[in-house]
Order: sequence, then C-alpha cells, then structure tokens
Amino acid sequence: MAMTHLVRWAARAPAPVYAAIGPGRQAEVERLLTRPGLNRAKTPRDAAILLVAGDLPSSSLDALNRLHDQLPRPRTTLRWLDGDQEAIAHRITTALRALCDGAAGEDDRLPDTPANEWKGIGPHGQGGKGMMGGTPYGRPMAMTGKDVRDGLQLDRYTTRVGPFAPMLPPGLVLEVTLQGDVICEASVQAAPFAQPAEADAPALCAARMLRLLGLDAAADRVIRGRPLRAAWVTGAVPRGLARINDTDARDRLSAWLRSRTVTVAPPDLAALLPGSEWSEAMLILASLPPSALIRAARATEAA
Amino acid sequence: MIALLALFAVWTGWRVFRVDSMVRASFALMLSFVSVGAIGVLLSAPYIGVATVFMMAVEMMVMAIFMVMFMMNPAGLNPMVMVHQHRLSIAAGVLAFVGLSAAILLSPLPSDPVPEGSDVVAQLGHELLGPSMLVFETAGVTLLATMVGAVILSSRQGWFGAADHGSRPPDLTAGGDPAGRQPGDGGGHGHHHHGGH
Amino acid sequence: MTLTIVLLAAAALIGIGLYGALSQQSFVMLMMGLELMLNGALLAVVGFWSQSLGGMPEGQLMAIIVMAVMAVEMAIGFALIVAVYRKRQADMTESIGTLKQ
Amino acid sequence: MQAVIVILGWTAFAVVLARALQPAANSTAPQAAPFLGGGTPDMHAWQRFHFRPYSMSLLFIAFEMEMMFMYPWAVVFVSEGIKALAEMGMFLAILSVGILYGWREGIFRWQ
Amino acid sequence: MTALLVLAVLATLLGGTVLAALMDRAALPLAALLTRQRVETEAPDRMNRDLSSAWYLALAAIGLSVVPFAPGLALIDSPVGIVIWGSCEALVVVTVFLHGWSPNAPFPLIGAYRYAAIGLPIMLPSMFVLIAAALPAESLSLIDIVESQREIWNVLRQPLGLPLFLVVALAMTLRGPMDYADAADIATGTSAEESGAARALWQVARLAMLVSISAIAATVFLGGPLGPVLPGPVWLWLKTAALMALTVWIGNRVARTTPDRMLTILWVVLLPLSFLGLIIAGVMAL
Repeated sequence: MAMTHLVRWAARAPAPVYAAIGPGRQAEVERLLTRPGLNRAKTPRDAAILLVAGDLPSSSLDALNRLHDQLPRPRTTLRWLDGDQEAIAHRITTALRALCDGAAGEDDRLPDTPANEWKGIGPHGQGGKGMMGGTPYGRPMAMTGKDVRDGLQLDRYTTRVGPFAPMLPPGLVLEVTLQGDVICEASVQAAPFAQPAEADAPALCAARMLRLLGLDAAADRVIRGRPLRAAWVTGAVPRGLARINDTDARDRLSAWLRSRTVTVAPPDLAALLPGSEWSEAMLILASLPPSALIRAARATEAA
Repeated sequence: MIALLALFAVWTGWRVFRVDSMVRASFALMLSFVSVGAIGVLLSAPYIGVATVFMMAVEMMVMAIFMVMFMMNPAGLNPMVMVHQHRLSIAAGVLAFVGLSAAILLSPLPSDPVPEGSDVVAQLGHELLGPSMLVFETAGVTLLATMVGAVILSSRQGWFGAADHGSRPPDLTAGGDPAGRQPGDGGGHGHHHHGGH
Repeated sequence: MTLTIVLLAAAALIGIGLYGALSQQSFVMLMMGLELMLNGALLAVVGFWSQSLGGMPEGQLMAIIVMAVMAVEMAIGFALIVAVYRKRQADMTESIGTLKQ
Repeated sequence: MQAVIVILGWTAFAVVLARALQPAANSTAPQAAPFLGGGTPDMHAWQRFHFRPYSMSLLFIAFEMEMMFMYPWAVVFVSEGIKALAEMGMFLAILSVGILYGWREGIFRWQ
Repeated sequence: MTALLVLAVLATLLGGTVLAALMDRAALPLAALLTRQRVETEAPDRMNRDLSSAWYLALAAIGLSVVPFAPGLALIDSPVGIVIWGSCEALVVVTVFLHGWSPNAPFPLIGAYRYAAIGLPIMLPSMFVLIAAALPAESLSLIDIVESQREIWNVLRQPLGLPLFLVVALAMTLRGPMDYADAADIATGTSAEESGAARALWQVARLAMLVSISAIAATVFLGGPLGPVLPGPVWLWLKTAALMALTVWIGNRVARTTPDRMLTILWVVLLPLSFLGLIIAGVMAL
C-alpha cells in the first residue's frame, strides 16, 4: 500500500537527469535542463536517467561507462542526437515512468572487479601491509609531498576529474594533485569538447557561475531570459580571480549579467589553477567563456 | 542511570586506544565526555554538565581534524598498533586505578548533597563576578596568551621569518618504517585514461 | 553510593588516560590520554561538588578551571605539533626527543 | 533526569528510524568507485588531510572557552548591574586583541 | 502531560518537515529517492555513515524539545535551555563532518572539512545572540526567555539578534549562502556519494533541523507561544513557519562566496556585530 503510493509519487516527481554532454551540445543541454519537469542532478548518485547528448569521441567511452555504473539502480540511458527538446523531454518522462512501473533498468557496463586485487593479501586480508603500504581495499594510500601554500608537507591526493564532471566544462579532463582542498598541481589530460559559439551566450555563461554560487533557481531564470532575482551576486566572487586583459572573474560575471559577450585571450591553465582552493578554481574555470577555455586547454595539452 | 552512564564513559574511554580510525578515536573520546556531562546533569550540575558537552563537542572536532592531519594511516585502513613501553603503561594505568579506588573505598566520603532547588547557575555567576575582577581578568589574560601562543607556534610566519626555514626531514629510526612508500615508486599510477588526443 | 560509583568511574578514566599517555608513540594520541585523565578529574570534581560539598560554588568554578586547562592544553599542544611537524615532518614522540641534539 | 531520558529517547528513536528506513547498502565494484565525473583516483581519499585554517581552529578553541564564563554571567547580569557589564567588556576587549592579532597574522585565510 | 509534549514535538517535527519539503519543492523527489538503490562506496566507515543522518535527526528533535509550546511548558524544562541548544549546534558540526568523512571519497571529504572550518566559528555569533536574549530574562531557560518578552519581543529590543541568528540557521541547515558542506562545486559535497533512502534521510534531517532552529528563533526573538486570541502552540507554529519561509527565501537568493572569504567575514564582521548586539542588549536590560 505504502509502496504503491511511493511509486506513484516517484513517477510524478521531476525526472532526475545527469547529463553527459558531448561535442557541440553544451548550450542545448543547459537549456533543456531548465524545463520544469526535469531536475538537473549534480551527482549521478542522485539521478535515475543518464542523458548522453551528442556523439562522444571514443576516448571518453570508458569514462561514460564508469559514470553509467555509478547511477543507482534502476537506471536508464537515453541518447539525444537530434536537437528536438520536446521529443527528448517526453522520452525522459516516459523512461522515468517505465522505471517506476518496475522496468528492470540497465546492468553494469564494467566488470565487477576492484581496481587492484586485494582480498586475502596482508595480515588481515585487507590488502595492505605495514603501516601505510600495500593496497588496502584495492587502493594505495596517499603519501606526503610538497605543499604550495604554507609548506606543511601533508598528503597529496592525485586524481583525474572529468570529462563529465558537473562543475567542469564538458570534455575537460583535469589531472589534479590536491593537498587538502588546495590544488598543488594541475594538468590538462583532455581538452573540453568543441562547442558552437552559442555556448558563449552571456546568459549561459552567467548561469554556470550562478550555479557555483549556489543560486540554481536564479541560474534557471537567467537562462530563460528573465531578470535575475538574487542578492550579493557579483560581490560573492572574490576580486582578482583569473585576471586576464584587465578583467577578473567578478568583472566577467557582471558583464554577462548585463548580457554582454566577453572575449578573453586564452590563459595558461597550468599556471592559473595551482595554488587556488577548489571552489576558487571552479569559479576561475567557469569565469572563462567556453571558446577561450577550449583554446587554452588545447594549448596546454599540446605543450 | 548514573552507573550505566559511568560504565559507558569508561568503555568509550577505553575504545579511544583500541580503534584504528583516528576519527573514531576522537569521537569515542567525545562520547566519553558527553556521558560525563550527562552524569553532571543528573548530579544537579545542569550548567557544568551541558557545557561539558558543548565545549567537548567543539574540542573533539578540532582534535579529530588534527589527528587526521598528523597521524599516519588516519582512517585505519591498515590495522595497526603504535605503542611503546606497553607493559609499563598498562602497569601504571592499573596501579593508578587500584590506588585511587582503594583511596575512594577506604576513606569516609562526607555526604552533604546540593540543597534541593538551589539556583546553582546564578551561584556560579556570582562566584565568577565575585568581589574583585580576579576571575575574569585571569581567565582573559590566560586565554589571550594561549591564543597568541597558538598563533605564533602554528603559523608559518614566525617572528624570525618562515618557520620551516632550514628544516630537514626526520631520522626514520624510531618508528620503524613510518614514511612507507615513496611517492614515485609505482602502484596505482598506471591508470591514466587519456582522451581527446 | 552514587559518589562511590562516580569516583570509581573517574579513577578508571584516569587509569586509562595514564595508560594512553604513557604508551602511545604519537604525540597526538598522547594528548588524547591527557584529555581522558582530565575527563576523569572533571567527573570527580562534579561528583564531589554535588554529593559532599553542599553546593559550594567553588566546586563549579573548579570544574570550569579543569575545562579551561583542557582548552589551553589542546591549543598549545596542537600548535606545538604543527611547529614540530613543520620543522621535522615528524609526529612521533621519539622523534621529538631527538630534536634536542 | 527527564532531560537526559528525553535526549536518550530521541537518539534511540532516530537511530531505530534510520535503521528501519535505510536498506543495507550494496554495490558492485564499478558502482563503489568514488564519483569524479568519469575520472579515476590514484589512491584512497582518506588522507592526512591538510585542513587549511588550522591556526584559526586553535584560536577558536581558546576563544570559545570564554563562553563557559559568559553563560553564568548572563544569569546574574541584571542583579550585578553595571559592574558585570564592565567586567565582561574588559574580558571581551582582552580576547578581541587575540582575534585582531590573528587577523593581522592572516590566520582566517586558507593557509 | 509529558506524553502530550512528546506528541507535540513529534507532530511539529513531522508537520514542519513536510512543510519545509513543500517550500523546497523537494517532497516528490524525496519520495522518489526511496525507490532507488542505496549505493555503497569503497571501504567506507559504515558505522558513522549509518549513524550520521540519525544523529542529525536526533539533534533536531532534541533542539525542538527545549522549545516551550505554551508559556511555562516545554518537554525539556531545563534551567540551561540555550546551552542545550548550543550543544546541539556543536554536535551538528560533528555530524556533518562524519557524514562527509565516512564515504571515503574526495568530494564528501572536502565538503566535510569546509563545513568544519565554517561551522565552528559560526557558533560564536550564535552563542552571543542567545546570551544577549538571556540577559533581560536573567536565566538561560527558554521558558524564562519567553516570559521576558511579554511586553516587547526581543526582535525589537535586540535588532541585531534575529538577522545574525538567521545566518546561523542557514549554516546549521546547510542552505544557500552558508551551504559549505553540500555545495555545487563539489557535486553536493558530503552527500555526493549517497543515493536512495540514505540520501533521502539526510535531506529529511536537514529539513527537520530547519524546523527546529526556526522554532528556537521564534521562541527567542518572536515571543514563542505568546500572542493574543489563539492558543500558544498555534502561535509558535505560525511564527516557526514564517521563519522557515524566510530562511528558505534567503537561502535561494543570496550567493555563496568562497570559504576563506566567508571565514574572514565571520570573524571580522559577524563576530563584532554580535558583540555590538550583546552590548546593546546589556544596556537595554540594565
């Protein structure tokens, strides 16, 4: 009884969609996800539907599979190849209803094997040895190293983020080494996917920064072309972030909010990111228009 | 009730040194403080009891942060024992407990409980303000000295330039193999998935 | 009776704290032992105040002083750990011993 | 007595509720990998985490101790009158020096 | 009487949580979450993961138990009510930290530490405004604080108190400008790795905490159950609902700055403001 009510409510809820955005589709997906019946999930753990927009290059298929498997069951993948917003919105709600009606959903795409074989190794069978050695539970532990800010040498955490990270532009794979939440080293493993000029539209650029500032509703309003209703928006962006051609992140945000296009020379990403705290780094990346960011990342990647 | 809480306080206190994860150790200690606070509330010391919970929740949060910052293997992913002079310590601990217990059990404890319905918080307030400004001034100066001392010691800009100037790595003789794997020697670095070339 | 139970628990906490303070190699864990001993002291003070001192306000003041000692000990202790780690990248009590050389 | 029982009761209630509502978690290996937008980590996320405002947290536990004195002070404030105001003003002024010093040293920034 | 008060707390918590979910437009998504799998991360701290949401919920219930539903009538009738609430705030920081620590994943971990950095100092203004409210009452008990507002509400007598406390409410409920634990730039931070019922329970606990802290604010600054004609509990509910709506509204409309700037703002702007509020309250009370 309770279960049937729950399922009925679940079917009426806005569809939680996690978008894996391919080349050329960023603007369309960003506009699509402001529709009332859809909910933009910020993590795959919150999503039921994986929306794959456009043709992904084969190099990012591994990442897509990893992302797909991270969605909780039951889940569905939808591919969106044409530009028809009505049709895809309809497909998403139909798919969600099918999941609520008991459709089995998709199985994992990757084999059920850990990153490293660990079971039965080590004194407790946990895969580790000694104090910090081995690969306990399948992964090694972080080790200490140089720090960029205060010289306290604590652990460094190295990881690749992207290409479908919600806070990074689609396609960008960053290899970052973090110490705490400060980026010590950053390198571009893959440049963002090419996007048409539409992705540089002031409303979309402003909305990306507004989301990082915790203003989702305001971001949706700006994309729909309505006036912004929020306080302390430009003031919340620190001064001096990513200063290029005499404009910093705050200046670019206020230009976008006044519907002005911003053009900047592509910066040197490898010099821009290290030393900044994670949320500052995300603001820096979001404050660059996609065209500039893509050129910058390609230059860094080539170097 | 008091006996149960006392038992819980002792058990969580014991768990502090028996868990692998530093976060669990800190918060086991916090639970020990919380149950001591609850005993305080039951023993007609509502302010001291609740304030213990308040203060210790905060202090153990900071404790957990520093434990994780400076302990190897902070999450206890590899089970470990990091003790020295183990027998001596056990002996000292047991001796302290036995000695104190004997003193408690053998000496006559005067019985003069807090009078029913006395406003202990207001009494404490009057005691703190007191006839002179002594308590507040002493506490203020002590805490100021602590604040300044903690900032000087912990921040990089000491009085004589950067504090890590001329520092060198430690001798690794004492702790066995504490530095573990060096950062560059393999293991898990082979999984780069390049894309978009 | 209540007082005996409370004081015995306090004695046990002090005993465990002493064991921890003596046996732990790491400076941070040593601080936990100290805190546990102070916890026992706090319990004893509160118990004594409540059952044997007839509600003398000095007893409560004593408990506050114990807590202030804890706060001061923690702030200075951790600041020292940061300073030593910065100099030596070490967090073992034995390594601190070699600092004297 | 009632306060302690109520607090224990709510805690037990919440724990039982959480147990009843949450099914056991289960995952296959690819599902269990930490979410990094399709990326892969090299190591466990648990680490000697470099908490940046550590000097702030030390200043904080010293400063927070003053709360212990302030609560009883608030109760007797009206009956002690202007003297209580003066003492607390002095106390807070002394402690504010510590905060100003910390601010000058930049401990409220990410170090 | 006690049983009735337990029911009152439970009903307020339940009704308030549903109301908060409707204000957030989160009711249906929360129901939907319950139908999905609960994912487990690699080598998590299972005990703390399972307990953190439960503790958050329990702290909301304990906080609400201190609130008087009618003049002189609270489930926890303690002489140190605001200190109990202060302990709840301190334990919320611990709980959110554990929630982010336990999954053994990078984004939750960053969220946990960020919240520890912001959540600890935010307690100072919170304590100062509550102490300021205790001055005219000459007591730390919320019942006496309500009684002291028979002539004039604290929101008028201590104009800085409520605005500062709303900032605390945003931080304690992980909302909008103070949501450093579950922010968007770390993919919803401490709950980034949680799905299904576990995620739903964490969100429910956040909403319950919103009810609890709004009820505290209504009691301390808006006279709680005091009011003409209607019975006490109804006034308390109305005032709580109004403050909940205000908090949600602010949370949706004010931008969040970077954590290190917020830390400086907390110590250098909000803390002196709360000193000022205390001095104003002290002079008014004499």
